[in-house]
Amino acid sequence: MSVSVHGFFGGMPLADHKAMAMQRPTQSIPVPEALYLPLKGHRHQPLDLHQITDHLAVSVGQQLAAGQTLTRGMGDAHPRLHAPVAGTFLGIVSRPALKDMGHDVPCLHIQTDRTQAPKKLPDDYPPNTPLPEITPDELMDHLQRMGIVGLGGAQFPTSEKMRQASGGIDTVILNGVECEPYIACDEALMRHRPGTIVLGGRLLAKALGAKRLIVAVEDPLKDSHGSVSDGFLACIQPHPLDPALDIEFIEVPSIYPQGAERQLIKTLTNQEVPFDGLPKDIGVICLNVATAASVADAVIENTPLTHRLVSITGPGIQNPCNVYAPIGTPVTDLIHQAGGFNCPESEIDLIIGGPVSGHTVSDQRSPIDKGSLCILALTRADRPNSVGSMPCINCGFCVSVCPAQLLPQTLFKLASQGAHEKAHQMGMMDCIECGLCAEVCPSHLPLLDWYRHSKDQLRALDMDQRRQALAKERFEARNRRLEQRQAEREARRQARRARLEANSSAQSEIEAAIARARQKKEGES
Amino acid sequence: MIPSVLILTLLTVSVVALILWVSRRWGANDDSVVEQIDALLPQTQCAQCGYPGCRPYAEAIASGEADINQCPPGGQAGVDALADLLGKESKPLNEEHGSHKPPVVALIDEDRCIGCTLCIQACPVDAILGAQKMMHTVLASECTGCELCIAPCPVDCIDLVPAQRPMIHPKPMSIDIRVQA
Amino acid sequence: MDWVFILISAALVNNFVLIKFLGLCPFMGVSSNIESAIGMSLATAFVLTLASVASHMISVHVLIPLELTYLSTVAFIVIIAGLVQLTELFMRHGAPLLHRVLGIYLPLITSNCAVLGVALLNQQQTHSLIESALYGFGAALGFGVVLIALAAGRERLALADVPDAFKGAPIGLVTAGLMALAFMGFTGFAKL
Amino acid sequence: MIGQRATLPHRPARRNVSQVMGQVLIALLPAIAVHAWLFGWGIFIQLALAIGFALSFEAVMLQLRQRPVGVYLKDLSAVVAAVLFALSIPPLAPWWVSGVGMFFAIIIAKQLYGGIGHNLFNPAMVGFAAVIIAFPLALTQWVIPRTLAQTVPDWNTTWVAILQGPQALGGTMDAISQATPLDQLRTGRLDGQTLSEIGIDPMFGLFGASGWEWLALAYLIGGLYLIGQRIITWHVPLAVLLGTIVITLPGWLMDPDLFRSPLQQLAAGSLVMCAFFIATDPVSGSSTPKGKIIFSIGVVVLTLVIRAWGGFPDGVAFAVLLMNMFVPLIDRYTVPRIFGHPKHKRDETRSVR
Repeated sequence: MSVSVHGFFGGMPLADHKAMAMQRPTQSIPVPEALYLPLKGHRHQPLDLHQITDHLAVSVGQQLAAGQTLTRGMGDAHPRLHAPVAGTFLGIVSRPALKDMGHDVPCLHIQTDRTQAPKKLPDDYPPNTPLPEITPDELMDHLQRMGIVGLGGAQFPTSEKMRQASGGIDTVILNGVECEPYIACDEALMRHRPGTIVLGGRLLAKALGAKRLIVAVEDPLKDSHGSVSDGFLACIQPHPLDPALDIEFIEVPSIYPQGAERQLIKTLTNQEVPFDGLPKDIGVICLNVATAASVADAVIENTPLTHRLVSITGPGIQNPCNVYAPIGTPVTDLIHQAGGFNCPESEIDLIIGGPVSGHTVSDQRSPIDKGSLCILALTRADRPNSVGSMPCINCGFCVSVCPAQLLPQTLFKLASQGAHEKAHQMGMMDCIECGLCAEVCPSHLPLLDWYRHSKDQLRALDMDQRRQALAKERFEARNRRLEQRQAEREARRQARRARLEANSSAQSEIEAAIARARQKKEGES
Repeated sequence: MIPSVLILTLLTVSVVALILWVSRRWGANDDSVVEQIDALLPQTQCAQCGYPGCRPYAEAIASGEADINQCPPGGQAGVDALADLLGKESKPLNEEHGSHKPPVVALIDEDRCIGCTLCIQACPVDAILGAQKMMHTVLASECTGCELCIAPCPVDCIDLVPAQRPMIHPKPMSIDIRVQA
Repeated sequence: MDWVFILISAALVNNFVLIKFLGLCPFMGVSSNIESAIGMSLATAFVLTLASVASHMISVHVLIPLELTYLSTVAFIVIIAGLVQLTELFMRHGAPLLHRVLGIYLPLITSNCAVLGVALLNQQQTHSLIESALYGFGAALGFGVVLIALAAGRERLALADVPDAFKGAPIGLVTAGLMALAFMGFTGFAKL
Repeated sequence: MIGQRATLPHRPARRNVSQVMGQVLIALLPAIAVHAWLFGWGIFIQLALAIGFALSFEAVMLQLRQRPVGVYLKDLSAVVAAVLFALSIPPLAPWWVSGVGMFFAIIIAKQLYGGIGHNLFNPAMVGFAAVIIAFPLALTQWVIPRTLAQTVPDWNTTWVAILQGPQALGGTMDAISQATPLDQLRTGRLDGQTLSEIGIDPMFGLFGASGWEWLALAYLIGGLYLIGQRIITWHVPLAVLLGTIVITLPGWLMDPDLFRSPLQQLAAGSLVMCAFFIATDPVSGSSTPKGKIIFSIGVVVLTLVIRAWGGFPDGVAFAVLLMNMFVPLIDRYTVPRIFGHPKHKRDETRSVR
């Protein structure tokens, strides 16, 4: 049955500048001198060093083959890491984190031998490659072993996502909607390997028992050599691949932030993911197209997730392009590969991610990780030449564009005054950090920065409250234990006094004690 | 003149009688207030406020016996929250009871620990693992940093380590552009 | 039909706080946050309505037949004090936290000029029982609505960039002044 | 530079506050033109006075509050308040009327609350309300519109009236000035005349108020321009205009003698100006979509009540101030449903996900 496209509240079309990165063919970068694989766990449970050292599968100074497993045994939460290229392992070193300015992250340092040829973007599988027979559990374990995580940016382990969602899924959505300007890495992948993406989608759908597989793409993706949709239609239409599975290819209107998971699900299924729930609660699972491609590679070719497509683009880059780079490549090598900056570095603002919701890159030496979509270099000309921010005039432009249907100006007032609890009651945690409110704000207020700060404060507050509740519980349990012991001792003392006064005199007590002692001695001898 | 005095006394007596009857029938109950005060306290059970735990301190505040700024781990934010709850004016933290330090966690120096279990008995939240003459260690996730275990330790092998805090996205510069006078 | 007029006239046209300027001390004191403002308006509504009914009955059945009208102020104060004690007891039983937050402003209702004002005005304008009840309730409604509106406004002002000299009570008084200016729109209602 | 944290968004700046206010001023130009055509030079002098007072008061206060005077003056919000105020007072009102008006509007209603973005009440309306109470007589002496008197006072009578006040003109002032149609209706009602008796007077023209309907039309054009420029959304103006028609139509159909026709309500007073320029003031208006509707309906109802029974001819200013008073309360209880939340009220204590 065809899927009608419903809109979502708010959002705004933005000029997408994608052609800038797509004008050159996808390149692969010569093997950089050193790789630093970041070990940061999911953003809010930072790994501490003890956890890492006892899960290392290699020792310092050991020679590594390409694709060799580096860490193991950390369960679903932290999928394994693999060596992208052959080289020697030089232990754990800390490098500046890419997104969190001023913080460092522990990385596995690999000294690469530069003689080997760089790995190219593998080409597409023919559409009719047979699906290998694999049970859902086998698939999930295999994905965890192959280190597959969400490549859309959140880096959520795919195996854990599938395990949480097992049973109760009827639609799998492959999210090819790259709604943020300048970012074109997914588009390059969709142009080059549509068959692989559909194959990965079918594998996931079969494992999850889904009846429908939807590939969603933005509608304007047309350029000289045919549109993305022709590639997909070519490998879906000719022959029904899978009678049980109904595969559809949908072009959604390109309104930012259409690519956000909740907004895309609302557009395709007209259902809203509950605020305290996951897409699986409404029988949907949404994965990035790059994740689907890496699932197909992992199952068919047995290759771990070691490389990813990154767009190196922006007006400040000499010749912007998409690069198929190994995980852990420092940003300097990527920029060098794209021809460096075309104006003095003091003019450049380097950003990881898109211009609307990206993070400032603190230090060029920091390595990219599995969730880095785009390195963007903006020049002073693109920066708002505003005189700085004016107070909020409550004009309501941001209320009309906010896709989460919040009141950004009220949240801003509360967050900037530090009233994070009240902001939480006004829905601060429902903000999807798309950055549209800051985009349309006539006072140029740094709204997204404030919301990210407030959300982190709320997460820290929540962590503290949970620890406090635990401490209170343990304190009361300890008090109960002490009182109980006190009461028992008291009861024993009472009983002894009662016995002494009530019937026999102290004498019989002593004789009974002597008899007991003699009996014990005979027992031993 | 007489009837006016009579009327007034009659009126006052009847009103007083009504109040006495009502007050005996519906006594005051204060425990829900203690509950809410206790929820605001940081539960470190560190007794720096002069009371053997957070709950007793909450009862003292409810009965008016203790002041709202005697809890150093709660810091000034804690005092403001209590003032906000009770509708009082906020006060600066009373430094006598100790100053507000960033959250800390106890750490036992394993070479010097002699396994005397004195710190285990002293710990209000049972965050120290160990047995007689066995190695002791502190569970970092359970420890509230109340520093009660430092005093009883005969070999003084426990020191305080800053607790692991999650990363917070830095605050953007404030919005009001003040003229540098 | 004139019942509605009494209610509207007491609540809006000659509002006790913004036109007659009665009951200003709790108006400024309790309006710093909304919960205490709502609590205060409920308590005042309870006391006001009952006080106007009780004072009407006392004055019609006791004071006027015995020509003791010179006693009315004292008698009314005794009734109001009693009612305030009752409210305090109910509140300490029902909402102990609200009782603690209102603190001194609850017993202060006794000396609230709006409450005594209603009782005396009822007597002066010789309202019937129903009219005095409506008048009391209207006055309480007017007092409550304006108090809660000011509390919401002041909570928002706490986040505003008010010059330091005007932070807190001064800006609250300026807001109350502008509210009185707005209520001037109701003056001159032809019939009332 | 790299390493130095650039604040988001890394995007070319879209329109800023002064451009938004500039658009509002452009939308007011047709009204100023029609005002000048109807009542002569007075409006230009009033505009100059009001803007002069507004900017000087704002500059003084910004200096006192140690804020960068240049930046805040350029945001034109004081100019918009001054223009709206000048358009709502009689053209020949003496200069101290706009002086007092601007003092209340800029210093008390805006700067004391923290400057742009923080004021609780609409500055222009606070100024107008203060002035109409302080100088009741001066506020009733409007010039006879050109459609009735075929001529408008020339330059020097206007100049003398404004500089030295109406008594300097002596007799000629009564010849050229007259009360507004709304004022006439009110005094007629007080003397017990029915609407049809009052209506015979030529000043009521075709439908409501001769001359004034062109001014209402000019505001309508300006307002549609603003909606076209997406500065304001259509919700508030439509709610105000539709509300007026819906409330007054049944009364008028039932008894044209007692209730005025909706067209007269819109044409005579400044309800159309209020719909597009005053009720849509972003700062003092409600910020939630539902709240905006409640705010507009409230303004319409209160305006009509004050016009029907109140003591002032046109109750728009007081209606807006009264509704401004309740905006923080309205905002608190009309928070829109958040994406993914159930329809009924969110529970306050949900955990952080």
